[in-house]
Amino acid sequence: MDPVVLFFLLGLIARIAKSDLRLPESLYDALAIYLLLAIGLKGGVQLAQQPLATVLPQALAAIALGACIPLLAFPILRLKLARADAASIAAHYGSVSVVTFAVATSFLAAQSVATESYMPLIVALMEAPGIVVGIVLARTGSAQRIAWGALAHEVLFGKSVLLLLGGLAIGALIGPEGMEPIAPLFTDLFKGVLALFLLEMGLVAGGQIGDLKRAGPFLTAFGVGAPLAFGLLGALVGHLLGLSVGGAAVLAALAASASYIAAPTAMRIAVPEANPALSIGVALGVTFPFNLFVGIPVYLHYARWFGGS
Amino acid sequence: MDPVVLFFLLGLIARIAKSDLRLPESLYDALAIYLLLAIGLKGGVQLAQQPLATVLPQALAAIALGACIPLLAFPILRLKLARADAASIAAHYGSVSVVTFAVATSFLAAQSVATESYMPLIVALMEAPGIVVGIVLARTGSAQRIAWGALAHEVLFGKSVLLLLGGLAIGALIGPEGMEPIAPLFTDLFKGVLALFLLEMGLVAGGQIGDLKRAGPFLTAFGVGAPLAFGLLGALVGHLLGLSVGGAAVLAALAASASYIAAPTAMRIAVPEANPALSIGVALGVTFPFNLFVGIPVYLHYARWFGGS
Amino acid sequence: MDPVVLFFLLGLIARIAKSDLRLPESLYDALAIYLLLAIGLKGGVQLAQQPLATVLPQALAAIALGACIPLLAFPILRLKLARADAASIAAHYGSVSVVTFAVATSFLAAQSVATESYMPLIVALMEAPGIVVGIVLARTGSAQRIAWGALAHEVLFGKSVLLLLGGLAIGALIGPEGMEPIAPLFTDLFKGVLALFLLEMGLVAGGQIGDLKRAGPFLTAFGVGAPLAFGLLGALVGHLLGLSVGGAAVLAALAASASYIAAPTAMRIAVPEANPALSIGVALGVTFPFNLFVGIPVYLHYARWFGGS
Amino acid sequence: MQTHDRKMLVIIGEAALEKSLVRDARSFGAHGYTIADVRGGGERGDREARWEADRSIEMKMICDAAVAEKLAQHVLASYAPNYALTLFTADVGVFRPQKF
Amino acid sequence: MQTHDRKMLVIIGEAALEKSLVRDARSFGAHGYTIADVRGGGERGDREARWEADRSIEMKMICDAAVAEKLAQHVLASYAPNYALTLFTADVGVFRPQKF
Amino acid sequence: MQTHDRKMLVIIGEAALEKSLVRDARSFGAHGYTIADVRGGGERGDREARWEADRSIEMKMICDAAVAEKLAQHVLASYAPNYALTLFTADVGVFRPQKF
Ligand SMILES: Nc1ncnc2c1ncn2[C@@H]1O[C@H](COP(=O)(O)O)[C@@H](O)[C@H]1O
Ligand SMILES: Nc1ncnc2c1ncn2[C@@H]1O[C@H](COP(=O)(O)O)[C@@H](O)[C@H]1O
Ligand SMILES: Nc1ncnc2c1ncn2[C@@H]1O[C@H](COP(=O)(O)O)[C@@H](O)[C@H]1O
Ligand code: NA
Ligand code: NA
Ligand code: NA
Repeated sequence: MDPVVLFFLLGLIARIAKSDLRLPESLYDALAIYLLLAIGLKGGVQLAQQPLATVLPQALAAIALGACIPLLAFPILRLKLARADAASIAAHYGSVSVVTFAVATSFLAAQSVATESYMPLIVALMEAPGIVVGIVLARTGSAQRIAWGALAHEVLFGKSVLLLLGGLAIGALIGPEGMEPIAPLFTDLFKGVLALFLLEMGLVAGGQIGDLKRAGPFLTAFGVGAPLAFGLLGALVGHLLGLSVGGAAVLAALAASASYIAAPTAMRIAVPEANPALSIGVALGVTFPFNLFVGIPVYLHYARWFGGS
Repeated sequence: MDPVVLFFLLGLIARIAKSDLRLPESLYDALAIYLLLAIGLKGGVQLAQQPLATVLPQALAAIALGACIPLLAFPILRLKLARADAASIAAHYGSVSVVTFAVATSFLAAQSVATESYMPLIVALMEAPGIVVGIVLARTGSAQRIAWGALAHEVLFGKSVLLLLGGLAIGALIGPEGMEPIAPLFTDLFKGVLALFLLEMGLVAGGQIGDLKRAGPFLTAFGVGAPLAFGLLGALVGHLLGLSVGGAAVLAALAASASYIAAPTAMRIAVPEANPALSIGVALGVTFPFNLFVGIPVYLHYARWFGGS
Repeated sequence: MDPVVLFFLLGLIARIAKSDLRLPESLYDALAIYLLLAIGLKGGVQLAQQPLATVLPQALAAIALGACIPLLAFPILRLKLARADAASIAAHYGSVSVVTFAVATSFLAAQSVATESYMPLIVALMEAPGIVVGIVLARTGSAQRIAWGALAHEVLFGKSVLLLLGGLAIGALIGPEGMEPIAPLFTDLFKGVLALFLLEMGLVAGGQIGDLKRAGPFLTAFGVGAPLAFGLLGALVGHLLGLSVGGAAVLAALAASASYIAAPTAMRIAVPEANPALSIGVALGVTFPFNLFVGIPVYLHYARWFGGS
Repeated sequence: MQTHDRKMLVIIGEAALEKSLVRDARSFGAHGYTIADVRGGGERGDREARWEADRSIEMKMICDAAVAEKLAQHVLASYAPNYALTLFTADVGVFRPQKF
Repeated sequence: MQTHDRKMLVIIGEAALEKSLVRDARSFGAHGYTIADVRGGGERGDREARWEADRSIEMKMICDAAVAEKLAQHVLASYAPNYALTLFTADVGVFRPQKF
Repeated sequence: MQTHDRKMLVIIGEAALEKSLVRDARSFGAHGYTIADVRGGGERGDREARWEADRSIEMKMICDAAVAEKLAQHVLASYAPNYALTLFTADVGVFRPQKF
């Protein structure tokens, strides 16, 4: 477990104890923008040193993985939930959590497990496909049409994809020397900012507990079972793609994670009849902390297991 | 005098000159959260290397000191002020100013005067007792009852105590190695952020001058005399506890300082009939700058004097 | 071209593509405050090591240059624009863009071209004269009187002048050793923060495109021609003052730049009948990006040309 | 100085609706709108504005009674079933009748 | 579409009151509330929202006249003597009468 | 509890006007004012509050009808020709008539 995870715990305790601690809204936004940009930049600098074509198979596989996960999640969720809710939750799990990615990467670094340099690109690519599939699932067999144009725009120019891809492009263009003068902000501070953001995530997650109780045990169980299952799938795909043990573990963590930046915004507009308290409650109230405290080490086990080491 | 104090002066000048310089509200909040957390973390890392039980006597003495100060201040303030106002001001002086602590610590470091590693714990412990005593003083002999439950909650889970104690706990758990990756944010930037926060404090303090004029010479004199007297008491207590010269100087500065984060919030709710312009005016408009510019070096003299060096 | 300029491009693309990326208002304010203060501090530390009197001729010349530029710009702008609009735009070009200064400085540093240490003082001095002249131009031959008192206050205690001069003064007082503990914030992070601010400037500039289209080709041409011409003048003045090639290039960039912090605020109050969409559109939508991408290297050429190297 | 009667339609709801509401306001003929960031609570629970999904806005439009009525009807039909939303109208007086 | 008459009670006051006012609103039967951060000035001087002690909020509740009246009375009695506070009511029209 | 009729004058406009509007409100006899940061759009285009020049405020004053009228007249004459600006009045009821 990474030390930064303790900040999440502090936030969670503060919220549950009804402390008056509250991070300013604009700080939340600023930290999120920083993290997305910094992850992109770091990945871009590394991508610059590598022919892009070699990454193509992994890129396509990641997109396919993100698109498949909702298809797997949906029928299970339909056992208990309305179509819109099942589709919306499935979309959250198809997309990825950038903070989970950051914590996983830093956990692996602390364990001296190397990962492929292009993983931030994979994050950017896995943001959207799950969301698109989730929306299609919600609308299948319904009279409502999908606004494909608006959806494509949202997917390509939504804040998180834009910052990740923008950071990647800038990082690739400026390379390691260009990165140097901005590294004190975007590299050295990264871990500390991640800690602060996890404090805020704890405060937010603590507010989901009530919704979660109303949602009942089925959804809570899903919030634990889904990451374990999708993490296994992610590790397997990573192994089949020939990723290193570290890379497979990261892909597992991505598959196991549920989005709470891009997906909630997109689903609220595209599938308004889905109850956001359910999807956000399980993604942020169960799966996110589960991944932080339990999941990430498990995914490394998965990867080692497939990797035969 | 520490260079960062010049930032306070700049803010003060800007406000008095009616400049349009204004730091965003959320920046004020963000900087305050950062400072509290960073102070806690630093203290926690150092605490980790020391058996907690050895600190117990100092901890209890600090709590007692914080509780005594309002009892000393109250009768003097009563000479001219209504009960509620006297009690509220007494509470502000019983509690502590975290920024005064930070400036004192950095002043001592610049003078190469060592201080005990557990002083941040002392800060956290001294936040609340003075406030509780102040509220009791306000309500003694009055029909209004004290909401002890709400008060206890406020004291334990108020923003500043929570962040200080939370930081301490995290620091103690992660230790020096765990601190390393987040040190660029929480250690290296500390002094610069303190400078920015002092700029903001100058802007705020400059706005208190009008209130202060209305409050008259008695309160202004109190704002200078109280820190000198309580600082002496703090240095004496520190000496009797066997603290180093640096530690006694810090305890003196804490005793001499008046709270403007925790106390104003708490008193506004618990003793609403007290006029906040009086307590904030004297704490922020007189005692805070007095400590920055004059008091802190004096408290080091006190400590040296008792320490016999 | 400096790598940080790519962040401007990213912001511009995001805005033009109608991305939902939006930096919080208070982040914009915080970054601007930081940049002004950091530039002032850096300059002040360097000024401390140099007798102030030796800078006097350059200081006076910079003030004169700032005051002359609107007089040159005004008759050209009057060809097509109303008096108030022409005067307001002239004022923007008479004043300076602090971010253009920062990018120019960092470009020169990357090219290993040395600049005079007192250039930040020149920036502070060149903020206001052009604005004052612009206001006088707007009011000449009009019944409306100029509120000289309010104007002087605005000029001396306006946010940007106050932070630049305040930073300079603090930097000069604390010197290199005093700067050391706050350098991780104010020096090391500078380039990264500049990159973030450029991202925000790109988002803002992208919003000016519509206004610009309405303004027509005359103003767009002015936005390119003016910096080229005033940059030449600046380089010449720098050469005549005996500045180094780097110093002359910076003075050229300052002359060529148009203010978008101090000037818009001042003109909105002092010359309300001027349409801010025109002045901000051309300053931020044309000249600012032109300087970033094309102008700054050109001004170095100018300076080299005059310098005979 | 005489004032002219107009309606002010106020919509309080999830921040996610901002873009759509502005589009609707324009297409139904409102000449302008003003938006503030707010927090609050109602039937659908508390919205404390701590993060994106939790933010609310208050939008007000001054317009003639017919526009207010049609816009309100559209908003009620389109968004009220699925979004946290409050709508009300008030009578206001304006000084420049052609502007609203 | 018909609107139904309700009262809007607006309370402008120190941010320190937020928790108490929300609690009071609920206990007096308001079905919801909306809060915005504001700054201002009045009898008790200027409140510029520069830092914690200096912040103000504006809270509005739409409710029936009886609830508004009782809540206003309580707020006036409990807080007006000691806090910077402004209270007023306005007539508003709502579309879903059961909601307020 | 009885309420007393007053006027609320609301001014929505460019943030650059804040200082002047506060000064005017005082000199025309308003006993107080409240300001919120807003964004919006109207005749003079959209004002999205992304940076300084793009910010708007909403200022409200509760006062008697005569003060509201004179203040409105002054604001319309002084600022409306050159600034993005919206003005309106509404009837409100206050509980402490001497305060407004
Ligand atoms: N009675 C009310 N008075 C004022 N604001 C309300 C009221 N009811 C709801 N709201 C606001 O409207 C939002 C959505 O309301 P609801 O759909 O009832 O959850 C809430 O978050 C509040 O900001
Ligand atoms: N006449 C008024 N019109 C609008 N807002 C007011 C008025 N008087 C007071 N306020 C607001 O109410 C707060 C408290 O008022 P007071 O108790 O008079 O200081 C002020 O800070 C203003 O935000
Ligand atoms: N009809 C309207 N309803 C509500 N707010 C408006 C309206 N018209 C204008 N506004 C606000 O007033 C500001 C200035 O309006 P304008 O001068 O028409 O551009 C806008 O930015 C809006 O915030
Ligand atoms: Na996933
Ligand atoms: Na004290
Ligand atoms: Na210029």
